[in-house]
Amino acid sequence: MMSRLKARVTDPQLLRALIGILVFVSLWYLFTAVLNLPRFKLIPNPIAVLKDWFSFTPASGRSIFTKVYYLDIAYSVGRTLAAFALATILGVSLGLLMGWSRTFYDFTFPIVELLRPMPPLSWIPLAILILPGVEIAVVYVTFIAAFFATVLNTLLGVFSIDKNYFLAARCLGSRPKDVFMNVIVPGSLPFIFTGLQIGMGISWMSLVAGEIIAGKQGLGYAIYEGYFLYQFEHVISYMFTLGILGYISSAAIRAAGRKLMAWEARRRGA
Amino acid sequence: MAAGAQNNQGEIFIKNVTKIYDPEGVHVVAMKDCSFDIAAGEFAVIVGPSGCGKTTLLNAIAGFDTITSGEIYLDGELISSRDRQIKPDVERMVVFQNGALFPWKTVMENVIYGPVVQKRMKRSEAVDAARDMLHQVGLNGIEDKYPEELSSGVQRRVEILRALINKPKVVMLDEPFRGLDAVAKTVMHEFLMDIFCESPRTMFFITHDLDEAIFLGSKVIIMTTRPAQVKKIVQVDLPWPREHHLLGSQIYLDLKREVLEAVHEEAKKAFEAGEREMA
Amino acid sequence: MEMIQELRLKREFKKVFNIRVLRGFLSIVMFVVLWQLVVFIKVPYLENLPYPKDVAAGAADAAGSRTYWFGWGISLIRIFVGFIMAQLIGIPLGLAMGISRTFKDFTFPVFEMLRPIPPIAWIPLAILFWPTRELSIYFLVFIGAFFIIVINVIQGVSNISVSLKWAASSLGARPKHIFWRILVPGSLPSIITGMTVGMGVTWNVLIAAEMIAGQGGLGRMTWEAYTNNNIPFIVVGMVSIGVAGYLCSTLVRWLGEKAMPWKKRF
Amino acid sequence: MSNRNGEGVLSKGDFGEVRLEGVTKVYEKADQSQRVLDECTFSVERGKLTVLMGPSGCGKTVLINLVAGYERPTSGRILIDESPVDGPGSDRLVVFQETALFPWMTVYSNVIFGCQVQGVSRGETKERAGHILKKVGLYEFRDKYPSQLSGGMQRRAELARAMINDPKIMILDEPFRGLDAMTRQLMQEFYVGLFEEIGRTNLFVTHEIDEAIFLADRVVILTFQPGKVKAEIEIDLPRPREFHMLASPRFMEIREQVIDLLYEEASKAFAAGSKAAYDLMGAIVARKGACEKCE
Repeated sequence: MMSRLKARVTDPQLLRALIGILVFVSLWYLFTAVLNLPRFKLIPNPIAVLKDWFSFTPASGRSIFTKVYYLDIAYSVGRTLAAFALATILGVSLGLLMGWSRTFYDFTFPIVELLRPMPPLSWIPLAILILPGVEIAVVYVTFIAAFFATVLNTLLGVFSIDKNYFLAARCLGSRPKDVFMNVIVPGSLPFIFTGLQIGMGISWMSLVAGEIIAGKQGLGYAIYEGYFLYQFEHVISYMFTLGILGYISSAAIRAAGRKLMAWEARRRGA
Repeated sequence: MAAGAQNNQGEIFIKNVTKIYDPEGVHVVAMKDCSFDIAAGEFAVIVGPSGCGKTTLLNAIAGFDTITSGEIYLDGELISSRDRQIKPDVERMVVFQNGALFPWKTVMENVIYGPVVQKRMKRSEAVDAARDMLHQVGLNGIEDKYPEELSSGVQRRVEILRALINKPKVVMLDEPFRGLDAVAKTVMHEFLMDIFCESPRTMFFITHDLDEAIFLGSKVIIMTTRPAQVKKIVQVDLPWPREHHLLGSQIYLDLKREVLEAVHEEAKKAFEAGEREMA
Repeated sequence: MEMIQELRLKREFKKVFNIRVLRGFLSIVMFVVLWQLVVFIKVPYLENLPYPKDVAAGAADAAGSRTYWFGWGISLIRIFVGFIMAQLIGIPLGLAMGISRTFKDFTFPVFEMLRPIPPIAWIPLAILFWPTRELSIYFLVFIGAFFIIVINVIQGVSNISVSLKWAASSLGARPKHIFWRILVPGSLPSIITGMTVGMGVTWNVLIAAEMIAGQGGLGRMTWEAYTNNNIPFIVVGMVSIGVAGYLCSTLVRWLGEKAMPWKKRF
Repeated sequence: MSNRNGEGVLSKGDFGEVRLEGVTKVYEKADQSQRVLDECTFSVERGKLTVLMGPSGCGKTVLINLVAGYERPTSGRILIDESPVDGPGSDRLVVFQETALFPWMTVYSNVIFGCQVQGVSRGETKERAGHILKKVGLYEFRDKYPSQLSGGMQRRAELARAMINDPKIMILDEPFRGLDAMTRQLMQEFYVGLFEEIGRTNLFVTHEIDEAIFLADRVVILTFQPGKVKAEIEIDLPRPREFHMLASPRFMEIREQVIDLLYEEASKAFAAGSKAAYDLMGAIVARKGACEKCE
């Protein structure tokens, strides 16, 4: 145990990573605070960002010790979760149905293909206009982003299942519903999780855009507000906050995937 | 179902079967006027060059695909013809070439899948039956493992057990031991031999390995290259249960030479045809 | 022989009356009918949608106006500048990170630190930093494609089987041969995948950037239609963006096919 | 580089000899070390085809990598014509398990790759390539990409790519793996014919018993972890080899002998708890039963 820890600490990779990050931060500091290069004048330096981020009395009013910071996070996370949950439930079931039934596929796939190339963000104006309330419009845009990725990957997942599993299941006396539960659902799980992973990434991006354009609260909105109020420190600290949240949510999906797909994890372990 | 009754079941007649594949307008005559019979409880081994339509027959008997003309009967019942495609069913069980154990189910869940999904046994009964079977062949202790944690030899044996627990009339095996090394193959042969001798049932076994074919089969059916027909049927009159020292005997060597020559001729033809097709 | 004849007839029949094409056609007709119906019977919220025929009229209007096509031009130029810059910088960077373990150790952590930040969150900073709005939009488009291409190139390089490199070196290849004739073509499939995915994200970013900060472009036009309450034109704008994005992705895929003739079987 | 007699481009007689002297390979992983090869000593004779066999995990592939020069032995020496191996070189060519044709080059570009990177003149390259492609029967397929060829053709293209460099030693790591049994048999016949025609020192790894005996002048059997030389068997079947020999009494006799040796190693693998354990345990039980019945 100790030796492993020691190996970790003396690992050149970790050292190099630290050096890499240090160089990046130093350059940032050098350009903004020391050299004051022309285009960098307005960009806050890393120390100012950190100070503001971890201050008890931030100039911008938003730091890890203020309630409003967590309120912003809560708004954004709440919207993303709601949209993502909806996209997962609808997207996975639609994808599975499309993969299961040829007829259903023939009828629905053209419509999916018709709507899919439209970037989720191009829905914003229409969503604000016709949906009741801005809140629902933002959630809708976030939902659309994850939805198509999920449908498509689920469908791919069903198509990726080895034909022999279907034949074997029928040989063993399965009815269609048994095939669905015992072959289609577990067989497409790996792809479904890839889809969720991708969908989550696009969701966050669309959420930020939605909040900037139409939102009233949330991280994206606060970033844009910071820009107008000349509080550039919290623009940057919020960007990193978004990065961290994005990272955590995709890690959570990975963890859930491992949990649900024990057979995959064990294979890798073996 | 009594063991005695089984022995009289699983008789297959294949009559003038022709199969034409017709993808995108290039018709391929995979099989033409192919006829042979397999008696109940017989271990029939089919050998022949790749793409000679062995799998065509398997698909037709299993009910996965249709044939273009001809008839196939199982115990006097027409199961496949131009207008008839029987549904896949537990009485005609298939063990697939690359293995089709469900990777997302443990060994136990895989083996009991058939009886439970057919509602033929209660879950607990099926578990007991499966445990007995695994125990009998020395595979206890792996019930809770996933297939991909096991060596491919064990996977194949589990898959054969998953088929047998349903007590099918016919077991069809499509090159089940492909890719195993020599040692593992020998084990599989012993395993299959034990199972077959204990309760003989009709076997439809496709392979490329001639030693395997002669060692296991009560008759070896050699197919021609496309369009496939029966080239030769070699009766293997070696005593049951077969044992390994047979492999050196003169009668075995004579059989092997006979099969080898017939197969080699067809393999060469198939090879040359393949090269021509690709050019 | 007659059997073959019969099969051929069956196939011809299928070609003309292909049930699957028919169903596809039907589903799109149904979609339009449903749309019409939803507006007609005033389903709550959806009643604000324009009728399909209004959208068609809007589209006809747009097709005749110069500003509309001008918008296409502006958006396409923005996409191409940002996208191509991302490839020019991202591909060499990815190759370097894929080939040199040391270089990757130093740079990858910084890269991973910035990658999860949604491209759109860069908008304020981009406007601050770049002297013109146009440049900051190029930059955002660039960010949208950059991280994806780098990740894909790294993966592409690491997916090349070691036996190919060994085979080359045992045939006498020196490092420059291995680089140009093994590593570059070997990572091409992943590069194309990265470009395809990046193209999708890029359009998404561009639309947001144009709505928030842009002058002109399809995204801006759609947004202005919203501020003018010209609902049919919002839909026209959305469809135009969809078509433009689709064309760009098709172009990338076509380039991929041209660049990788070995991927085509027969 | 090549003496141009009637054969054209493939040299005759200038074959190498490989000698392994006490070759040991130990992998150090974190805090444990794994001994893969232990004091391996044998030689691959000049102009002969030596087959290396052993259970999975006996270090066959590692041994190949050492001889090819991709890795270095922990101790011991590998000599080629009395000079020690020092990195990969074009005097030895490796044909890999799964095909290592460059998928992005046509058959022709693949075959001439070695000549190109070594700076062989264009005219000579073209002549050699034409000759070799005809020899392996792929001349008409030279403008196809590997993915457009059948498995057997891919293996022949790979052999051609290796042979154009006129190596002193050919190293083949299960080159016919993954082909179906029929094609495999035909490829073995093709290769044995080629070998009997043009000679060359061959180190051939396989785990197919029939393939080993059919091709080899000598079979070297390695033990299970760590790999040591367990036995060397001279194969005295006459050359040229023909497929009929697969059914000859002598062939079956050698086959039994090899299987017996492999079983012993299999049982050790079982004791070591290898993943293939269940197969091997079954093997031992089956074997014992069979022997008891014989007696």
